[in-house]
Amino acid sequence: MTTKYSYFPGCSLKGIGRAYEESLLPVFRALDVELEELEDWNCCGATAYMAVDEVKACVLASRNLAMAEKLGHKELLAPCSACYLVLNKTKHYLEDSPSVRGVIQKALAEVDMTYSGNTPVRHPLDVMINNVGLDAIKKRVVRPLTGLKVAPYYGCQIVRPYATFDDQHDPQTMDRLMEAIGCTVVHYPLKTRCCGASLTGTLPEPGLLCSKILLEEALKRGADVIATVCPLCQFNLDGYHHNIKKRWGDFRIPTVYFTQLMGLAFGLGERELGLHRGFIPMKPLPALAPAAVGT
Amino acid sequence: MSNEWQPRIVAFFCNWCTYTAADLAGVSRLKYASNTRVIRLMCSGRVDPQFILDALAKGADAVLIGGCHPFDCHYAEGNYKCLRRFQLLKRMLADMGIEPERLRLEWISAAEGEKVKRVINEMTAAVRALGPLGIPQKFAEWDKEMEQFTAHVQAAEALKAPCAEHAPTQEPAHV
Amino acid sequence: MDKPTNQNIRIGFYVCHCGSNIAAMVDCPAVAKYVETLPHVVLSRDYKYMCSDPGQELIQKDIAEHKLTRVVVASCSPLLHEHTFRGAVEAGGLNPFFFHMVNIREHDSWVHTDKAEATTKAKELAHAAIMRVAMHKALEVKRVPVHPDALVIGGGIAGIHAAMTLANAGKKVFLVEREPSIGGHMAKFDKTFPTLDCAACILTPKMSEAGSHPNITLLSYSEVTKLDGYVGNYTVTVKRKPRYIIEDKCTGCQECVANCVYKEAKFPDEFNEGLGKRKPVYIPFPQATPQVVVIDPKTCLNFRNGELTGKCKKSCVTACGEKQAIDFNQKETFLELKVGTVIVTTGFKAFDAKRMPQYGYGKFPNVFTALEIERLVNSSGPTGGHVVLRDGKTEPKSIGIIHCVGSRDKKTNRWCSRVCCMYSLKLAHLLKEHTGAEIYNFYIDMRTPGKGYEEFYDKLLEEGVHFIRGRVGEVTDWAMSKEEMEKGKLVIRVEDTLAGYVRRIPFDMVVLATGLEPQEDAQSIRRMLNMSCGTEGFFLERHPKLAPVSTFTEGIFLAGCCQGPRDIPDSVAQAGAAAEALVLIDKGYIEQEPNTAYILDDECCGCKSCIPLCPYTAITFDAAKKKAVINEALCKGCGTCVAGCPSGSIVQNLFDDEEIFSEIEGVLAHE
Amino acid sequence: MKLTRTIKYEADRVKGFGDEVRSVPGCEQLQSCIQCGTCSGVCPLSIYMDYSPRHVMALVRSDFKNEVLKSHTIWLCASCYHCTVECPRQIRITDIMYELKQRAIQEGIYPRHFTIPVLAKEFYKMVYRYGRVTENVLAATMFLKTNPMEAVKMWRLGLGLLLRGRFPLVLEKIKRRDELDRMMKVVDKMHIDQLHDDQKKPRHAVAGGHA
Repeated sequence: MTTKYSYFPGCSLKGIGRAYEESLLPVFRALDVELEELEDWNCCGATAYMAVDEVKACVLASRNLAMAEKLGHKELLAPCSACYLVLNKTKHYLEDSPSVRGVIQKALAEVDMTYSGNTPVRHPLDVMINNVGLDAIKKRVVRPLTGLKVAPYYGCQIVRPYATFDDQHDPQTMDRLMEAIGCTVVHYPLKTRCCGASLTGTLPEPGLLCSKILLEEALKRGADVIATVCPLCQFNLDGYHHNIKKRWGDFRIPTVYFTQLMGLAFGLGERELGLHRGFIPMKPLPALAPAAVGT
Repeated sequence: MSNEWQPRIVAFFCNWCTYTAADLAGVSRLKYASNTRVIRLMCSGRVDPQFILDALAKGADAVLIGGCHPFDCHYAEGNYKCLRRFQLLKRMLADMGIEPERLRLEWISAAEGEKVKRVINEMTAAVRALGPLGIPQKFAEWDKEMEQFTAHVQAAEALKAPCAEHAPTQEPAHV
Repeated sequence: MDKPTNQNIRIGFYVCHCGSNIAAMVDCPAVAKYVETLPHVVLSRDYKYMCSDPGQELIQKDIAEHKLTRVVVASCSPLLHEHTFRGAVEAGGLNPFFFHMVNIREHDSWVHTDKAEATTKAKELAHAAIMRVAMHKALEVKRVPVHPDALVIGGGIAGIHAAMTLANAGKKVFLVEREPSIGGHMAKFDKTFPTLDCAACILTPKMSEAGSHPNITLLSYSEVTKLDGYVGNYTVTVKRKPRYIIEDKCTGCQECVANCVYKEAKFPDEFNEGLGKRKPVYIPFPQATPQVVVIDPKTCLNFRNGELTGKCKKSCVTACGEKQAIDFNQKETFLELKVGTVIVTTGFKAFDAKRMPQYGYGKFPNVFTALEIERLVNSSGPTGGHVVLRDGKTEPKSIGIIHCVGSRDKKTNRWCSRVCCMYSLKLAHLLKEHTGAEIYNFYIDMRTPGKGYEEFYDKLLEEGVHFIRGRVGEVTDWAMSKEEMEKGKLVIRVEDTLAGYVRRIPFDMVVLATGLEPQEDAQSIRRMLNMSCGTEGFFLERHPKLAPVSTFTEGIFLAGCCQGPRDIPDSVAQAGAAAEALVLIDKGYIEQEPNTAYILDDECCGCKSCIPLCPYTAITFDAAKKKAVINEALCKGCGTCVAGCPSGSIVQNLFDDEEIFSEIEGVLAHE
Repeated sequence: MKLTRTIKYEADRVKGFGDEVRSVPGCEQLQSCIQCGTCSGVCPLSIYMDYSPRHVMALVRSDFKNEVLKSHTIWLCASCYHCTVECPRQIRITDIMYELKQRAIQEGIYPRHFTIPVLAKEFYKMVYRYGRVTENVLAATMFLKTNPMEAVKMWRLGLGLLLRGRFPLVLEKIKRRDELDRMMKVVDKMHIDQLHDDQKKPRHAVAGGHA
């Protein structure tokens, strides 16, 4: 039976993070989960916006939440970590702060919208593990990624500050998911360390160092690939290789979305999954080479 | 003190937990609304529903009962007995048209001075929003209505009297 | 002014300023003036300190001069001074129960901010008391005899000291300990701060003295499961867990241990925090008291899932020989004791370091807890005092000690555990002495308030131990690329708040100074003994300053860490609290509030509704008279039956209906 | 060698600043800070900060407004929430950092040509205009406003993105932009001082005010 979720892609998934959406949709389809994109969604109000006006950021997010509630599916899926956090944070503010709640409700009323707080915001990783289930995922695997050593990288904002579906210090959901599709998970102590986020674009030195530490440690732990859940993390780890090399040396390791790896295991094609959009390509895996080529 | 109307809340606190908690709130210098008057009992099980009705009848706007947490009653299970009576009484008060916010039962342990503050503040705000219960005034009004009615009937009787020789004798209208 | 006067009811009213505690927020003269107008009041005064001697004498003088028959004092909480004023009233020649107290400090002046409101409240509360006291009746204080024997629950240093104090005074004491040996946490320590006395040297003589004292019945490997009866006369049920050894027959020769079919000890040893190994039959530590072995059915071959299988060849029985001390058929037994007083010394539990995953305990082998280090530095410990890493051979060259693990943290325990700073200093000293390693202490605030403690800190500073003021962010096992020193080490990342740098420091060994928290089963003990707990779960004393070892139940006392974290000297000092139990035993009786209930025979219709309401089975039914009867000795005065009686024929002394109704009327009378 | 006096006089404090920050929803716990340094200990970016997060808490509490708002620290915070999660006093440090950033933008006292606040403002404006963000355009705008040379240096990355189809050439926008406009006007009208306390300045119309 098909399950339906409302889907909030967020700006990045239409731009630098296109490959995330390109792999997310078919993987969910393969698992009989349908995602219905919110009509006319707007920016979630993420990090940079919050630095200007936190209340307005919450108002922005609330418009999306209100539209999701109206759409009628029980839950809203937000794949980008920043969107996931801001939408959840807004929900918390609505519950905890009467003053913020007052402003949001007034602003929504202005455009004939309401939000009663009933639509939970979920991350695809959470849904994969807790709703779809590892068994269903294993059943769908046609080409186990045996031998592929993955460093699971969760980043910050899906476990902090609201650890809703995984442990805050040592999250395990992606580890289990990667094992389910046949990968070998390497011990990666930096799995929740910050990637540098938007700093990489604004203040290269500290931002790049954050990314470099992550890449270096993944290589040291013998990983072939880093799996991420966030478009910004993916961009930081994948896009700045050249800049990092200039400063600290060559730390070349591909970073892909966890959905791309799942797609590969499900037998989907590399192009179909947007794997060609990465700067550092994944080495072709012997196990999947014959099928992957030419699709 | 402002001249606006102040709610009056009568509280029955058990000696071991809630009264001690209120003492703790004092020792910790927590600040809360001054509308509650505490009557100390040994156990919340001693709270006779009549106390509550009496308090409301004598002008209280609300009644608060504080007892030990379940399993923690100094007398093993007095708090359960209190809870049972409370549930029944709550239904009865609802039938009488008294808002449920006017009667509250809280389990407050000796360590929860903070909770005493919270509960009293919440309750004061809730009762303030409801406005006065005013049962004594209502009693007075009813008495007045009765008197007027009696007077009215008597006046009518007096008028009828000359030609009412054969009318059946009437009971006096006093209640 | 005309007000009802009654020759028999002449009330004197006193409002106390309590210095400025009350007077600053309540207009005391105005309250006195208001009360003066109330019925039956013949005298109304305000006074600076009512509880002082002159204050009490004032009451006595007024009783005589003004022929007062009732007294009301508006001051602090009755839980604090009701007793004092009743005494004053009695000294003045009145029945002490012709007195009522109004709480205008804890319930009024301390919790309100508007003087007019607080004054109104004080007036209303006083009004209620005036109306109530008019209804008061003369009552007799109940005297309940106290059983002379005492029970001490928990055989740590506090329990041992308390038991010894009582026993030396000639009282019979039952000392119940749930582990196979008494000694508690202190037995595990190597040295004690700040004097660095060897813990065993000062503790073990006390242990064996307690074990052999003629007045002490030591019940080790036992737990108190039930406490029945009433104040001064408790019936205690003690569960004696089967140790499969007949205590009287065992001489502690340990032949059985030597001859166990397991030639090598292979099970984690509890006493050594799992760092050493023991056999299924073992003695917890060399100085264990009683000197009796114990058989662990979980590991003994003769058992399977707790059931006796008889499959082992039982070489231990053979080794024991004629003593015949081993009894595999031993079952759990229950013992009933009669005692009059109870001293609770159940101690603490060390914080579980796994609850702070960022410090890596359980994940990185070379992260240790402080208790583990106590065993490692101990010459009778698993390594003979040789400090090594978890691999059993490498000596650490650098050690980081993290303070406040699990303490001062809203997410775990909010309180300061009081002993960690000092024991961390002690461990730093011992570790340095044993290994010569570089030692770093990471602390938030250094707390050394005790005799000789600051001097000990000084000594450590001079010894060259490093101190970094900063709470450690994380302990990790990854190295920065350029930092050769970090390779293969545990790296601590911390802000050195005094130097002003964030630092990464590599260590061979990390020690977590775990805090103290209540025992896991503290709640069930608390319920069994009818005690209260603070929010943090430690047992609550009657008054933090004036009655720090008493509880709200007469005859039950507290000492040691079960009441809150404290160090050894404080625990022992507090265990002198046993002296308070002594006073009670010697006095021979406990005075009880005469707040029991009784039946008005004429009105009781014999409906029996009250009988199931009483949790103490104090109410019975007199079939001949067809009336309920209350046994005053069993009644504890809760009043639940009074509220439940449909015909209103039960009366509770001190809290009878008319007293409460007049109190209700009183608080609502003022407008 | 240039010497500077580091002493602070009472006049250097902006009295009430700490209380103001504390009155903002989410920042209430500030007062309970025990200066343990856990925040700095876990912060991945504290190594670049002029004041450590702990130090910022102390400065805010002591009303050193100018020092705080001029610091690099608030702009280096990448909102990873590590400090918030680990703080033993449950102070929401990240939220306090946001509040400080907002104030710095409001008062216009951040380092000139400092890219981060410019990015924040441009981000804000872009959302204001189109309802969504198109990252490459945003980045380009930001570099043009701060350091055009840097933009040139980024040619490799831009070209890479373009080749990989990650460089949209049309601006993303929403259809019913008027809805957002009306919602924001409501917020502006409600003035921030209703939200917090009376003394606080209105914080609306940042985009207009500083653009």
